[in-house]
Amino acid sequence: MVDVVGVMDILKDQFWFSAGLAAALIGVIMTVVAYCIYFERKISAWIQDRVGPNRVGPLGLLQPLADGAKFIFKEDSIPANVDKPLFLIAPTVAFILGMIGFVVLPWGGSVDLDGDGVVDVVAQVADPGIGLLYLLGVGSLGVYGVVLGGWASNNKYAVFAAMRSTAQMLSYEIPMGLCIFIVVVCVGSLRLEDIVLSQVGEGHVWNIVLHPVAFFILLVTIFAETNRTPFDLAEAEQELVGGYHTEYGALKFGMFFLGEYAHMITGSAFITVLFLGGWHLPWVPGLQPEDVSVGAMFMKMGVMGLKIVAFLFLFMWVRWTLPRFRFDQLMRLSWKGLLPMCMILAGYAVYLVYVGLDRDVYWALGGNIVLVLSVLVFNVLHRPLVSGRQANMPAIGGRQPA
Amino acid sequence: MGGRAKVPSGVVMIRDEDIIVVDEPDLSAAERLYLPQILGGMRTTFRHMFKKKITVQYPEQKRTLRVENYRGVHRLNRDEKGRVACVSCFMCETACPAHCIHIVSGESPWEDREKYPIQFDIDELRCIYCGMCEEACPVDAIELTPEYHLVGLTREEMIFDKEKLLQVFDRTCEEKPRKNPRITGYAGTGDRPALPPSGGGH
Amino acid sequence: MSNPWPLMVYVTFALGGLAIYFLMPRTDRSTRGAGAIFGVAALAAAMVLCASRFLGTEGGNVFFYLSAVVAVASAVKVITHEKPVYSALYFVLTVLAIAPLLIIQHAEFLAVALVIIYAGAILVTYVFVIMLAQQGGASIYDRRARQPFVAVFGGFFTMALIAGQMTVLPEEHVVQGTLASASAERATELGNTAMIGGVMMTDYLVAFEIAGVLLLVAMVGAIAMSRKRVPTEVVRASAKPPGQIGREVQPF
Amino acid sequence: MNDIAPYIILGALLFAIGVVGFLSRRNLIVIFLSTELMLQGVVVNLVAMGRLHGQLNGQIFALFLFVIAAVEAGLALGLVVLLFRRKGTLDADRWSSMWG
Repeated sequence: MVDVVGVMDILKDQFWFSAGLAAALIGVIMTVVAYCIYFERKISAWIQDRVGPNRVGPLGLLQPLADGAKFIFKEDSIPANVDKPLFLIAPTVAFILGMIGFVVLPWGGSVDLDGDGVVDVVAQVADPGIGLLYLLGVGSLGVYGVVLGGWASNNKYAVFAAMRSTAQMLSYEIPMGLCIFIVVVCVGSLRLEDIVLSQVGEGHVWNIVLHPVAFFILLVTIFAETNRTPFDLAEAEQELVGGYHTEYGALKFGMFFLGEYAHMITGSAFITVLFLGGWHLPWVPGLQPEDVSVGAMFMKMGVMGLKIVAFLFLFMWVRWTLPRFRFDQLMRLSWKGLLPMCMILAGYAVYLVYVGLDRDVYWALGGNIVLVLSVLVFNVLHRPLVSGRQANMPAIGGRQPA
Repeated sequence: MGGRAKVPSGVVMIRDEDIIVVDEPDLSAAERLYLPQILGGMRTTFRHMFKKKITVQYPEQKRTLRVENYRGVHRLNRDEKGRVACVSCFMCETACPAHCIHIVSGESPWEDREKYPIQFDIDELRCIYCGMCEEACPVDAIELTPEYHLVGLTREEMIFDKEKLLQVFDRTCEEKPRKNPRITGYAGTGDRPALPPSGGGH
Repeated sequence: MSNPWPLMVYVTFALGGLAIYFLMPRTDRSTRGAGAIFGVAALAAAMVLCASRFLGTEGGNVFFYLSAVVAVASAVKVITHEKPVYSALYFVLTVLAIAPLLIIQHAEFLAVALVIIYAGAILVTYVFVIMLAQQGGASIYDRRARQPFVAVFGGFFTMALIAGQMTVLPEEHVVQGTLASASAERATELGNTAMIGGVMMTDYLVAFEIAGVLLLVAMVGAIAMSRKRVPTEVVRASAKPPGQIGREVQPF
Repeated sequence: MNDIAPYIILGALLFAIGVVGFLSRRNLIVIFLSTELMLQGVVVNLVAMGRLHGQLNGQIFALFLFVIAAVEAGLALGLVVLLFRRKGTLDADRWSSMWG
């Protein structure tokens, strides 16, 4: 028998609690990532009126195990003339950068483990004052996995993919940063737990109600940052064979794969914390910051997980619906579409904070609506944000069909 | 050199007046914003998620085939007396575009024909299942069956000899009876009536 | 000279200089071993130097040594590696090793800003340009350094003098940690970011605006520069000498 | 007692390494990387000295250094790309004459 009281005493120390949470998170997230691949295939199948993987285990639920075994036991070949050290490091970098973002995410708020009314620990692996910037930094490093893999492969298609990916990530980091800036300005803190708490409680609403446009733009940029369709130009099969991982196989390809899904989970959790109240649901007892019991912690973790899963579903749904952007459209969307909108929004948010109306739903939401309407009007009057034709091409003047 | 570049024979030049230049249609305001279109697309895919799946779960479920013209594994037909119907005329071997049929003929032990196949091999891995052999056969002795479950562990195993092809007939003659057993004329007066040429039941 | 400190600093820097001298790329690779030995010796000497001044009080000692060793070693790799891509990537490692050093000193915001700006933006741009300009391995001009001895002497001699003299402070001039710990307390109370923001928006407002204008000008300049087309004749006239560009592919 | 001497030594080492790289490498891109390395040494020193005085000015200066570094990277790399297009090489020695 494990001495429950003794374990509780150890867990009351934040360090050991964090260690336990980190260990649990690694296990859970590896499982979720593996099942993401399963559900990606399932959802693609459902959308295409198919059934999807259903052979390994009941409903195909053991498919991730089979996939994993396949990745491990396949021949691990290294092509001639690749840059060997970088070729080996690249998948590791992609995978690790996908995984280390989880440590700062707030999973369940404050917890009182022994029920004596005193908050013992925070259900978070680490709670730095700069958690948001940490996530941003990890995200901005994410491009290295793609770049190294593409460059080291000594394959021109892989290099194209790497260069596309670099330009894409640099471009979309700017609107992303501005969207985050809007939240930070309103909340006044970079701690993720503070950001959650600011959306919780009497008279507070989730940030998505205040700044829906920023939420939407952040969603778009996360699609771009995680290299998901419609922004998956780094692995455009029709143009670039397999993109940056053309030369990769077996376990190394598997790590790229897992890294992409881990990145998606981080992105979903990120947007959940920033705009959807993290572990909070309004009017549900047990999901309020005052509830600090262990049961409430698990409920909060469950709610957070459900929100993340909803976003993952959205990622997959969009992937199997939308076609890919062309590269000039991608760039124009970022620089001429999202960036000006973000700058206007950021300026407006700063103004609201200055006059003290940043928590006022009517003002914040009203400004957003006005912005969307003006963009609509502008769009009707002027050249579209994303056009079907390249901007600099001469107009086609030709004979019409006889 | 001067003059017109010589056009190689066989190359069709596209004349200017044949080229049709088409301008892209202008997008409407809603289309330019992209979002309504995206949402429409997502609605479509979402609806498809709950539609009836059209996939056939193969080993458990099987598609119903049109047995009269499905082109699967070959068989060598037997006549009424259970002998191989082939008269070893080499028409099928000649007609085969993939050269997968190999016949060794010998003098027939039976009175109603001169030759019969001592050996009759079909390489099922080489075959392209075009059905030319069936068309070519003057006595309708070789036919393609609706059997498509064709697997093997070695290449040798996939070369079907006479016995194996006759076994295929035994397996499938219920499902797809022989098209016209009387066509050859040598069969004499069998007690089975001729079947209509369109063939079979299911 | 009674105080042995400056001498110790000079010896450390001399060892480091020798290490770099022997590690610099040159046609003869046999000096690498000597360079590595000198490098390890220099790092050991530097660690002894640091240990004599820490006096075992700082909580971040282990992290300091780890990060500092990684930072210096990868910095050496930046300037001695023959392939520019590796140089850039080792620079990323340097940046990632310096970030913990800033965190130890309660400069969290700066640490993350360093990672985001340097590793996430600047170095990505470098890697991008290297991929554009120099696909493949080391070229001739990467394999041979230009007058490494003079460079090493100039760099390390100057810095040894400055560092040696700058850190010889009489005991009473060393701030006894009061201000530093006070700043740490304030930082935990208010948050490093908020404090930096406060100072930046009050005392340094003009400088902040000027920095913004500088960035804008740089952006306009970079765009104007890179949009310029080079006439094809110029490119043709400067035909590349054979063997300088491009990867040397080993025959199978 | 918190002493900043180790940080100054570290900063000086980084700066010295940067100087050596700047003076003796011939690849334009590596030369610019070396200048960034020098800036890193300066950042370490600035933060340490700011802590010594219990002020934030050092950190603010370091932030401005980042701005300079970003500006330098943008302009310098733009120049490098332009130069590379003209001569097809990154060798700084081939640009010793100013009319290229």
